[in-house]
Amino acid sequence: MTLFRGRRILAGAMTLVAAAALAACGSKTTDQNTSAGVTADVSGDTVKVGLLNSLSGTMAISEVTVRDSIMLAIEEINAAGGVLGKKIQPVGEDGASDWPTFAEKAEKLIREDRVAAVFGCWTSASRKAVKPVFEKNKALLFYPVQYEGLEQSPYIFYTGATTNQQIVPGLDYLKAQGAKSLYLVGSDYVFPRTANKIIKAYAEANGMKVLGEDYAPLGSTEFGTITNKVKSSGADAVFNTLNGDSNVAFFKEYKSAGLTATSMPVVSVSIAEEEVKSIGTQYLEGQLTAWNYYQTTPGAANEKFVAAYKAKYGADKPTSDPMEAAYVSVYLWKAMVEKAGAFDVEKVRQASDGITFEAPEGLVTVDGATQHIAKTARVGKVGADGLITEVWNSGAPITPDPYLKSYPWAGGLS
Amino acid sequence: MTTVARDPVTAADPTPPAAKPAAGPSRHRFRAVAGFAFGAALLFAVAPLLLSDFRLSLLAKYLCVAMVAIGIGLAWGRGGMLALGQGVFFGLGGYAMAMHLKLADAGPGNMPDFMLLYGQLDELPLWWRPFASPWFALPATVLLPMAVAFVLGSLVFRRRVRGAYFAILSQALAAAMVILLIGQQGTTGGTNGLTDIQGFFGYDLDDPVNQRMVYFIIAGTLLALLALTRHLMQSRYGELLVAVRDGEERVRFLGYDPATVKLVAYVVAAGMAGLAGALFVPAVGIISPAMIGIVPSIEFVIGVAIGGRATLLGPVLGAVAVAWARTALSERFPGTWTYLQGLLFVVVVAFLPGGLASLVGLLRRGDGERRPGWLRRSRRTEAEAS
Amino acid sequence: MTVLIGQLFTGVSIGAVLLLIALGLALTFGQMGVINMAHGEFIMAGAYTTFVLQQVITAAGWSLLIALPVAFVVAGAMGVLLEILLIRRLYARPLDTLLVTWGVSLILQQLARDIFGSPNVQTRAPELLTGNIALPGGITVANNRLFILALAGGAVVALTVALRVTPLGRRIRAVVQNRDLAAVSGIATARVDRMTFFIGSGLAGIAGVALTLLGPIGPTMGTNLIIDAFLVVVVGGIGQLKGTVIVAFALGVLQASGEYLTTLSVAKVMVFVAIVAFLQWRPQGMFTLRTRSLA
Amino acid sequence: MTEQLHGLYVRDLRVSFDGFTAVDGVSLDVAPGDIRFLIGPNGAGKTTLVDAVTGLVKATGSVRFGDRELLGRPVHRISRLGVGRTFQTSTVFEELTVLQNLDIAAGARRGWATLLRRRHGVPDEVAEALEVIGLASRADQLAGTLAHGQKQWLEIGMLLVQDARLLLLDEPVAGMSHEERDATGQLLEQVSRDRTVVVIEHDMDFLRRFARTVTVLHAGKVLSEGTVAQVQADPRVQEVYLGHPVDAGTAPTATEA
Repeated sequence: MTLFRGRRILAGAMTLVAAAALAACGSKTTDQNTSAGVTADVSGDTVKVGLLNSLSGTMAISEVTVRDSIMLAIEEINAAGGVLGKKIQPVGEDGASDWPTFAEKAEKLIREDRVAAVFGCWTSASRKAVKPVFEKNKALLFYPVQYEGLEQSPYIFYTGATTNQQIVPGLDYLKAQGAKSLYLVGSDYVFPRTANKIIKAYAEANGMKVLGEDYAPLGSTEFGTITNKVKSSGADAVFNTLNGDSNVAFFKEYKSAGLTATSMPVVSVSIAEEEVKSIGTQYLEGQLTAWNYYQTTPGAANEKFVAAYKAKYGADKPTSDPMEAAYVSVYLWKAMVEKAGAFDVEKVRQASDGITFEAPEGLVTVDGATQHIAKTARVGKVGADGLITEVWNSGAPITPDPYLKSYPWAGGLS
Repeated sequence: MTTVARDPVTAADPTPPAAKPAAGPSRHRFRAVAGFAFGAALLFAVAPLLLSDFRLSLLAKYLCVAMVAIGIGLAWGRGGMLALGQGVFFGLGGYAMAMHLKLADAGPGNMPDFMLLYGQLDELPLWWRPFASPWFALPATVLLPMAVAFVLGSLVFRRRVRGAYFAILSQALAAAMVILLIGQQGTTGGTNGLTDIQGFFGYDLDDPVNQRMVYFIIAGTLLALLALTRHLMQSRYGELLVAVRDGEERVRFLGYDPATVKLVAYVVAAGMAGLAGALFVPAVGIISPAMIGIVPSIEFVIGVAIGGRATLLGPVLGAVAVAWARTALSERFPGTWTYLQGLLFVVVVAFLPGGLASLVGLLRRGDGERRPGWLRRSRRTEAEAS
Repeated sequence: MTVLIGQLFTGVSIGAVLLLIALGLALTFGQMGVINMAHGEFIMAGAYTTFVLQQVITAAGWSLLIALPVAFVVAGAMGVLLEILLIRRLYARPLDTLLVTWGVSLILQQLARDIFGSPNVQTRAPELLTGNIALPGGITVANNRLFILALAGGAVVALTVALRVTPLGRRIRAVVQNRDLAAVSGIATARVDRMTFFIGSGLAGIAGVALTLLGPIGPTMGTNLIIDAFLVVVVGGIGQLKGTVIVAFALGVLQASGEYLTTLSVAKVMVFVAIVAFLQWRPQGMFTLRTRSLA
Repeated sequence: MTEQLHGLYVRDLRVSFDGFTAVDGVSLDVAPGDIRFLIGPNGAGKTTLVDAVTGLVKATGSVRFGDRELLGRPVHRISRLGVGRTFQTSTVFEELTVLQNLDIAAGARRGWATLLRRRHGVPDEVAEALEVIGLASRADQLAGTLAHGQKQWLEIGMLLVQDARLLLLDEPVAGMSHEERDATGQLLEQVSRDRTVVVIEHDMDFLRRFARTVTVLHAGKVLSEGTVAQVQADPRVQEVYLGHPVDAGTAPTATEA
């Protein structure tokens, strides 16, 4: 009797499910326009933009600084009259270092707040998580961090470097310095693994040897074995794609093993000024980094940016490449909107090609075809004061090539 | 409401409670049916009418977490097994579903986009192939987690690894699983997980109407799981499970094998977590290692503890409330949310081990014969369980 | 061969780190049955103590040496506070202790973020400890690893001596073996519990100081360590230190050799499988105190 | 009851923990239907003996119940052979009702099909046991809310429905009032009609009234065995108890408190 009752409840629930599913099927074909994207709300005298960064969790360390520099750009633009006569009203969200949360918050910014554009994300994983959300809603994301390439979404503008603007120039530099063999060390996630594939293809085409390749789980702080392997390999240089905390442990171990910037230099692509501060110059002095911007990059635009940043957030706060790229992204969006004469996403996209901006890193140009930007590559050396000084640059902005189509050796990669 | 009989000590006086089984069950049954009807009305009529598409999809996500919570309530609240690695089963279910949907998106004979990008594989790895068939993938979302739970559970319960040891081992399992998934980027998507899922058995997930359909499926499944769990809790097995929780050795002396009793609850809880993971994928469009590790696994437990671990509805309401509070609060006060989450855990678990449900229980005490074990957990028995 | 010996040393030094972070747990979990998930945050407190001291005492060597006792007291005091406020009420509910202390660890992490900021902070190591000793045959032994090995060894010896020789140690052991009997024999068990917790948590503080030589100092540094540390104690067995010592080094060498042959990811999974298998064989860990009490 | 009565036959039983021998070569026979009391000073090995019989600790030697060897079987198998026990501290399931406690005890042989269903009404053997232990009116009360004596009776009731043919009771009347002791004693007498009962007890008044035979253990060995009168007259027993002033109050020769 009782069991029967239980079954009836269960059966009832199942019927409901089936009914609901059927109801949904019925309306499946009728509704097409609902998925056609959400128009931004620009009716008032302000325009909302979304800021989507991790303010809590493991990624907060890096992403908070990006949030700060986006806010700086918005304040500057508002002080100068806003965009198309409207003040920018930032709506901040916390991605909490959790990828599904990023997707959820992106959806909220687009659908509930009806923002005109979103600035943010840091890790590839968070970008991959929100990408379908932006594409589905036909909304814009400005992504400010160097990344592994192999992506070109019509609804994302990539203002950080792609691989041919950071990794390839870094390799060019090493080759010019006479490095014949490399050891690859990286965190176990998308960027390092993809970067290392490119590096291996490059090395093969340029007569360099890759003597080893090791990955540490994200957040890992145990580098005894990897350092042993690196040391015994006798490579000319190490290409380091480790992320975050792991860098601290790696460089401490590296120095303890008696390896130095002169005996075996390390080129890092995830260590900017902020990270130098937390690792310590004791361990980093003389090591190399590859970026597009350093706090020390010369030029009036940068002097103004650094001064404004320090005035707002404190004299001890360094500026770094992702912060600069985030700062620039807001200005680029402003220029696109003004050229288009509207906040409409499709019009903004169409207007984007050829937009230029005198950025702290130098002149940058939006490439409408890839929605990446042309930027100058720079290799720098960590000094005793914790700042990075440029030792080489590419001379001119490099056209973005996220799929490395113009590099014959990269044929098998994408 | 009268509070006369609140103190359990008074219940030991010579006048026995007169409640005879005759009156109790039918009233309970009526209440249960009414409750389910009310829940169904709330989930199927009220929520879709009141909430925007976006909020409804959030609710769908919360309900998935609630499904995991039901299982934890069963295993932990009723069975005393603090399952701190439920993320593993959630992930197994989620990945099984996402693998199928990715393959369906790619079309027959094609490989998912990320494999081409990151894996540089020439053909689909062998272990992916069966997931192309829904007849394999769908049962796998539930059976795979259950099988893993069965293997781990029969290993550890038989050797009487329990209490804290079990909790720590299940955490370590979660950590190991994350490392394994991330390490196999070419075939699992690494830290990115499986993203950008477009279709759900032929329905375009970008279409809000279909999102609504997914919500209805999730709500219906939740109700079904509640019915199943209610039945389990009230069956003889449910009574036995409580007995094992409170006195494993004693049950052994009665001639039962407690390992089997625990194993069943653990495996059922794993199946529920797997189902939740599988439904989470079409609702949110992503499954990644971030949903699996130690922290999310503990966060599954928080709602259960706050709602009331040994009750049927407590875990569900607790999980939904906590998930909602996180969304609402972390939007404005990210740091504050961390403090609040920590404080909630500390205050509820330390000072209100029955969860918020025990407050309701205090008000309602004294009406009916079948009192769930809300009110106080016996101290001796938990010490014994360690 | 050189590599092999180098790896062996790496394994031993991983073991020393594990031992240092697990030693405090061996006391609080092993001897008292308290699962303190905030143990990792006590380690963090030790590391931040070093950082703060370095702002005052700029000589890296001195600040490190002074940090050891100070961190011991700071972390120990935090432990006692936790014991008095919460854990005391939960001795009969070990699983609830786990959840409560996890809540505490969340709060402590956020507190660290609010006080010191989200980014990692840096400390300077004394130059002596950033170098290495070259042995014949091209083997180098890092000084900081040697220091940690010595520190771990010292802590084990000190703890063993303290437990065996001092009156407090005898009381601690009496309480572990038979709490009721100890209580009726006139031992103030509550005070002994508090002292045990002080020492166990203080050891976490010392581990924190040592970790500044190896890795990052940030709000979440403790969470990465805590599970490994618990596994060491679980496998080592409850109530005895020698199990913890042996297992810490065994897991260190296992992980190092696994990592050398495969990758760190695979090595970590291997260690987990080994632990489950081991617990099949000896569910109570390597060594346990056998008592007559009801199982 | 149609089932046959069995006796308990222990031969040369030894239990040691890390070098300490708790039970040192005990041999004893308990006749079918007997009420045997085990007494002895603290640490004599009484509880350990019961632990060994029920499979809780490893032991050497031989323990037979009827013609079945018990040593070497896991706890729940021994239980299914009809050996039931209680503990010094009561171990009823406090979060379950009296009825549920008894129902669980009665159900060790149930299949999953039965387990996964709800219980309807009261099984016959449970109803019978409820009457025997006098808790019929409290069937739906949570066991945790019972008085101390009632919990002990519930435990005995659980052994009855479990269909234990050998009852091993560890200090069943500790902490009971006089009336409760009498009731317990009568319960034991009723139960022993078709079961064999072994009781560990310190209460000498209770022993004199209800014991049929007595075994005195000392330092892991059998010191004396026989009827109450025989044991009381045994000079070795008097010596042991007088040599242990702590236990003097419980010595058979001492006057009741």
